Amino acid sequence: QDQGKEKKIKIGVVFDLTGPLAGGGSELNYVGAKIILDHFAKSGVEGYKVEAVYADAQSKPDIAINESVRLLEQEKVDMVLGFFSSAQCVPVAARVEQLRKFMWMTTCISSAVFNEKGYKYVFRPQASGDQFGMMTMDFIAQNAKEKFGKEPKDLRVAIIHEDGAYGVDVSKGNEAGAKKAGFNVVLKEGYSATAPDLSALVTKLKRAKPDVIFHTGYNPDITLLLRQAREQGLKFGALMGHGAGYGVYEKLKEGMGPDATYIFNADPISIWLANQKTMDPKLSPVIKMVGEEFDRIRPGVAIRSAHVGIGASNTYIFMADVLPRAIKKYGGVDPDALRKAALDTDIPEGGTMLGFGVKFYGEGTPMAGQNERSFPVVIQYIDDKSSVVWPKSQAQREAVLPLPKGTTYSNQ
Amino acid sequence: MGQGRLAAWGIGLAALVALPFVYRDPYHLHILVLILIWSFAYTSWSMMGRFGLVSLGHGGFMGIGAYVTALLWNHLGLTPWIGIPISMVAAGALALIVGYPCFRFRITGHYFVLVTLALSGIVLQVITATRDYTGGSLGYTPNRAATNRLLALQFDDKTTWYLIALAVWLAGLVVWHLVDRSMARYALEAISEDEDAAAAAGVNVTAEKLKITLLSALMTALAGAIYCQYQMFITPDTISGIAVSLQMVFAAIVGGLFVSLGPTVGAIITILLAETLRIGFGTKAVGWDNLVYGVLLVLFIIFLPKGILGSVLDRLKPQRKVSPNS
Amino acid sequence: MQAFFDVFDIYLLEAVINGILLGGVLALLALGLNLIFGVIDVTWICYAELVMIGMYAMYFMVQFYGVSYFVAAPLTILLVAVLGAALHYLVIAPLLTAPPINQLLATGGVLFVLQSFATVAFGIDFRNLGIRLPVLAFGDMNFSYARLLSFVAALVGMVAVYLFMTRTFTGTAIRAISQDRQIMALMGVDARRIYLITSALGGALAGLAACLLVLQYDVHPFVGLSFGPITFLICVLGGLGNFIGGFIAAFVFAEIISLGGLFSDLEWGYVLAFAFFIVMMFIRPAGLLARRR
Amino acid sequence: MLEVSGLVKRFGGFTAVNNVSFRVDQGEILGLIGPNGSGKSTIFNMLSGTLAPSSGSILFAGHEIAGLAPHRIINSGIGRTFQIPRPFRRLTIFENVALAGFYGQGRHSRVKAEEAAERSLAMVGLPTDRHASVDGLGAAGLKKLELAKALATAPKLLLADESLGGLDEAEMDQAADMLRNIRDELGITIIWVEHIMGVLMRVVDRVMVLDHGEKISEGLPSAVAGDPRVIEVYLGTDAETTQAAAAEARRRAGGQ
Amino acid sequence: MLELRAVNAGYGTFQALFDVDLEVKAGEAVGVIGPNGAGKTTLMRVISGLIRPSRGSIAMEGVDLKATPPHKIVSLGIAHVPENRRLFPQLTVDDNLKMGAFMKEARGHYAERLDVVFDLFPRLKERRHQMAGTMSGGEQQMCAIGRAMMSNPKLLLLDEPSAGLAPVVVQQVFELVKRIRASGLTVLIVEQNVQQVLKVVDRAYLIEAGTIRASGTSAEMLASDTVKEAYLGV
Ligand SMILES: Nc1ncnc2c1ncn2[C@@H]1O[C@H](COP(=O)(O)OP(=O)(O)OP(=O)(O)O)[C@@H](O)[C@H]1O
Ligand SMILES: Nc1ncnc2c1ncn2[C@@H]1O[C@H](COP(=O)(O)OP(=O)(O)OP(=O)(O)O)[C@@H](O)[C@H]1O
Ligand SMILES: [Mg+2]
Ligand SMILES: [Mg+2]
Repeated sequence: QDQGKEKKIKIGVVFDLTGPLAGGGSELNYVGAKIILDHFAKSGVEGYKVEAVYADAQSKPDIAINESVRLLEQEKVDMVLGFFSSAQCVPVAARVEQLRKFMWMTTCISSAVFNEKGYKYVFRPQASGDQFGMMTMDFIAQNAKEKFGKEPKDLRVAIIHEDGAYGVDVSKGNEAGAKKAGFNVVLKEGYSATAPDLSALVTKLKRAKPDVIFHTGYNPDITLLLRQAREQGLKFGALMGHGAGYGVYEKLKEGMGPDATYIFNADPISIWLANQKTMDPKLSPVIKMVGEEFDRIRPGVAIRSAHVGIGASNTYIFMADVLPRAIKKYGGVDPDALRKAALDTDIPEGGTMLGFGVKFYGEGTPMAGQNERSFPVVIQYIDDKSSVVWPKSQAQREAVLPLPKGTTYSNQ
Repeated sequence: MGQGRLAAWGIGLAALVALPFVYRDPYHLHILVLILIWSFAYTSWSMMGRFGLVSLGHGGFMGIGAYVTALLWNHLGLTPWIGIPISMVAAGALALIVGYPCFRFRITGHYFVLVTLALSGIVLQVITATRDYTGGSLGYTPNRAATNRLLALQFDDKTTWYLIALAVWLAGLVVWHLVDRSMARYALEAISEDEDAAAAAGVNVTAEKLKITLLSALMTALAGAIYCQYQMFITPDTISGIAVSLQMVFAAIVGGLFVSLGPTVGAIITILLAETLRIGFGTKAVGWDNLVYGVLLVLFIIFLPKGILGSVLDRLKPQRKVSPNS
Repeated sequence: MQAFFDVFDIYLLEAVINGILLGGVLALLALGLNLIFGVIDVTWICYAELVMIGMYAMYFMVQFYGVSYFVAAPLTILLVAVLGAALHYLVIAPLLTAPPINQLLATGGVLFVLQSFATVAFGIDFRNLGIRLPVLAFGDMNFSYARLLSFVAALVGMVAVYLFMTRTFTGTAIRAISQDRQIMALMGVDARRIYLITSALGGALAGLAACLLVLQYDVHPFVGLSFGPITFLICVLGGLGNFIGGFIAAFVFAEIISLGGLFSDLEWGYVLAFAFFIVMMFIRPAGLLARRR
Repeated sequence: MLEVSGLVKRFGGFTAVNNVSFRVDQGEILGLIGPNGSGKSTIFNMLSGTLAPSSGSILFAGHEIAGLAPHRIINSGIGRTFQIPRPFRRLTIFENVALAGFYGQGRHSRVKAEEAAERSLAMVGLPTDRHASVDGLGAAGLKKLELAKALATAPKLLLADESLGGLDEAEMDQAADMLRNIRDELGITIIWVEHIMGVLMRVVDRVMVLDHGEKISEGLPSAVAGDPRVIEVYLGTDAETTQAAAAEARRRAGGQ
Repeated sequence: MLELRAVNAGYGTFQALFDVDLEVKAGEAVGVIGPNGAGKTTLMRVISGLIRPSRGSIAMEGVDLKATPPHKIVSLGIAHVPENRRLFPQLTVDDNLKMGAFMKEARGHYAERLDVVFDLFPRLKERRHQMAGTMSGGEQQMCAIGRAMMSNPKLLLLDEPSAGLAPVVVQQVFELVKRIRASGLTVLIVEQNVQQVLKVVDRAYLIEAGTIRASGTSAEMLASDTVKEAYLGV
């Protein structure tokens, strides 16, 4: 009853701060989200105080469920926000929906979260996993002729992925994309991210002789795979990563040294790389602020990971767009107000720090709750810098493709 | 059981049944339901664990209970009311298939521990590898029932679940007591000390061990199925595999293996401890909760080797003659 | 038929040889555990976590303080040896008379402690030594130097430990102590000292494994989970306390994993390996090399 | 009632029992002696099912029991004690014996098992108190417990392995009397392994001698005690005392 | 050589020995007899340091055993053949014997001592690679005595060495005791086999319910009423 006196929105924020996923990028997302939440906590939103309650999901889905339930029912938060791992998003979304509470997913990408579920209170501005997989395939398809000099049906592609929600989802996108492009898929295989040895997989890859490898993984399995690939002399034309482990360049560099150069990665664009000319000018100072805060928290990092930006941008959309509308137009922060405000969202391309726009699929559609305007970009790491190479509209430079002669993995 | 104890049990039970109607905090009820379900699982484990049959394969049985039930429901639309017995039978069959040669060939001690460890490893990997059906490491969700909730054994209401879990837990205790007061207990104690001597007393060692293993596996599978129906989500890592098996052993021993309520106390302590530590440390001191948890665990086992409840009861009871081992 | 012959190509050979090299890694890991678990019958469930701490030690010394690998390695071995001795002194010694399951649990607690200690102290990042050893190439087949090194270390270590255990008085005492602790004093043996020596030795072998593993794997607080269970299975498959058996078992396991993974999904390699373990327990419960029972 | 023929047990390359044949008649006490390691306990282990014979046949009451599981053999009426007592320390004395009474008699009735336990305990002279712990028993007590457990299985044939080892002289005599009583009162046939000749010879009807796994002599106590081969490999200078004990026993038996 | 004064000892709260005085002179063979549970084994354990006396003093050639850690007592020349042999069942006979020579002082003479032991027990030499646990009772007893002999002791403590042995072997054991003491070794022997043991020892103590009830030369003991009483259970 006395809650009514003080106008306040309490947000439960769940990321993995310990366990394997923490290092895989979850913690960076947490930092990004926290920077934005702290920023809004200073000023408040439309007269509402902003209070965030953080919880650590410990890289375990059960803990994520428990913590979400606890935040909602014990801490009485008005909504939950965050979630890195798709394995957590799927069950938590079901739970939250069942409790009729509001959930805003910043990071996890599995399409299984929404697929035909018909959720009403769950929203995700982030691109979904299959979009990642389609994007890289599309990129190669558009460049196959020119760069590899091969017809699509002669281009040998291998799809490998960790077998969690994330990898499986991306690989489905890969598969669909390969089919559409008419590639020759020579290998498709999943593996557990904790496998201590991947040499058998490398041997299979060697036998399959792919031109392009589409890989989805976390770290350290990426480092392990690529190290064993080097040791066993695997050669290929290009390596396409899909976010997660491939989003953390520092780790790639540490594990592979100079071999990290020329790797591709599909991810939401790093907010510091996004084309600011086509972007809403209001966002520039925010990007700058996030960068400065991040540098203060983590001094001396060569490339600010895209993960920070994902956490920050997707939180920003809620705080700057959805929340004010809920308060002003729908009179509060209860789940239904938030839901209506979310459904009203209509941000054009260039309206977010990640470049894409936001509009949610509505009730009755198979992906209800998913942002229909999001897309990832393909970047390439060259000389310790990452540059957008695809789609053309965002491209900052020409892709180096295939791997130049003389590099470790080059099959030229 | 004396009059006084009977009365105490009765009052305790009435209080437990009445609880959710009086106290309605959903999060606390949620934790209580989890404690009850895990208590039952730990009790199931200790059915055989107390006789020196230390199994690290129970994660496998729990996983089978959960996955078979959920798979039957999702793929064939078979109600859990039938699915659960089937899953229990499946777990029981597996227990027999592995148990029979184990006991026949006298696989005991460390060897038994590791065979069962391999068993839970297999179940885990099979669930992961058959990802096209089971969702792999991603986890698996039973489809929500469109119409008949009772048929699907799906309830959104915490009180219902609390009562179901309470009933199952009680059933576990009853089975524990039945075994404890049976002749089979003598046989199993004897077997755990000296199989040859037990056989020379006429005990069919293989059969007795199989029976208790079967019972324990059936109960554990039931625990898995109930857990799945309650959480509506399972992953191989949280319901199956080595980590879960170890968790069972921990809790049962921390609570006290040789007293009926020991595993329950173990569940209460480990779950509450983990929850409190996690919430207490929160995101302020990341990782410290597990550090403290680990240290406490080590201290418990060193200083209360009979488990918490076991040690407390020992202290309360007048000592019967003890002599140091020579 | 064609498919059948497709399988018998140079890659199969490579997989076989890679299996052998993975076997070297596993054998190295199993060596120290076999001493502790197999011989003195003490259960260190946290054995792989000791290796993890050793890997961190290597990482920090080499990467952070710029110590040369060859200086850091002996220091790491020493450090883990001390850790092993401390583990015994603090955790195992009070539990020697308790049922073995309590040792398993107490060291399980230590496993949590070490994991979260690593999380707290070193963070959750994956760390990499950044040493890139050359690769040995024979035509289309390539082999990792790091793995060859582990293989050699495992072989030398196995022979050394075997000789130590069978030829020396201390080695014999180590084998005796698990069978009758009380009367060790009658032999003039200070049981506490033997336990400490053995634990330090087991720790040192874990340290050795850490020095070589760090060349191949990233270090993170959970790296132990990938290896722990398999290491235990290998010790048993080879016959507890049987060092030659353990060595061979490591290779058998590695081959199954490697070849199983080549023909099907990686997980089926593990399923096969575990199933093989169970079946072997029935056929040869006392280990691969046991003659009779 | 027991007919053993061509019994062989090999451990790897070593033959512990080599082609041994013998028979035991209803109500008889057969003494089984022989040097250490001659295979006596091994024969017991095969008769009770603890070990499976390498070859040979064991007919008990007309049925072949060689290689059967131990519990089936025990249920068919053979009870045994172990040379080194193997009590169940986690059970009380009474429970130890009740267990044998229950499972040794085919798991029929708990009440009957407990009665059998009380009877057996009284027979060997152990307290029938239900809460007495095994830890309180000394060497003699443990030997008695072994015997009580075997008796509780209601055997027709009792295999007693060194029931006297570690007892003082007074207790040895008591134990020997006990074995005789068991036979006389309960009609149980007994095979008794023992190294204390002075006592053994007074009780047994017939003696069989093993050496290196082979039977080297069999017959009445006095005859065996005079067998030069037995004297050489087993009795040594004890031969005279043994002879005297056997003679005395015969005299007493004749006098009855 | 060995002197016990007013020794009290027990297990936990249970006291098994009450004010025991006992003396063994160099070169002597001394027997300890008494009924089951009298405390004979406890006495032996106190001497070899397996349990510590709660009161009283024990000295070996003037060295206070109470102040000596158990594993150092062997170095003073005391070798204990425990009751029930207590071999290492999973070690070979050879390794068991090796354990007997573990002390620094004994390691140098390992080969010589091995010859001595194999001379005494040729059977052990035949079985040197067999696991001790699979040997028959008598073989195990030989191995246990052999193991104790490996440390080249001055004083040998034997706890019921004849238990479970075939008559010839019992005779051999007692012969052996004679030979051992003839070679200048001092022996303290606990036995149930009163008749036999009194033939080989010089003196004996009768212990009952933890106290020394009688002592004297073998002849005195054989004639003593107290001894007869003790064994006839009056
Ligand atoms: N499991 C086994 N493995 C190898 N050898 C064995 C095994 N069991 C017994 N033996 C050997 O078989 C022989 C006979 O042993 P057994 O125990 O039957 O002798 P015993 O006549 O009972 O001797 P004792 O009178 O000393 O008890 C011994 O030499 C022993 O070493
Ligand atoms: N480890 C122990 N714990 C408790 N009591 C014990 C222990 N060992 C022996 N006792 C008790 O101490 C007393 C003396 O035992 P001890 O073994 O010294 O007798 P003993 O004279 O050697 O008998 P025996 O002839 O049977 O070997 C007995 O009452 C026995 O029950
Ligand atoms: Mg015998
Ligand atoms: Mg004694």
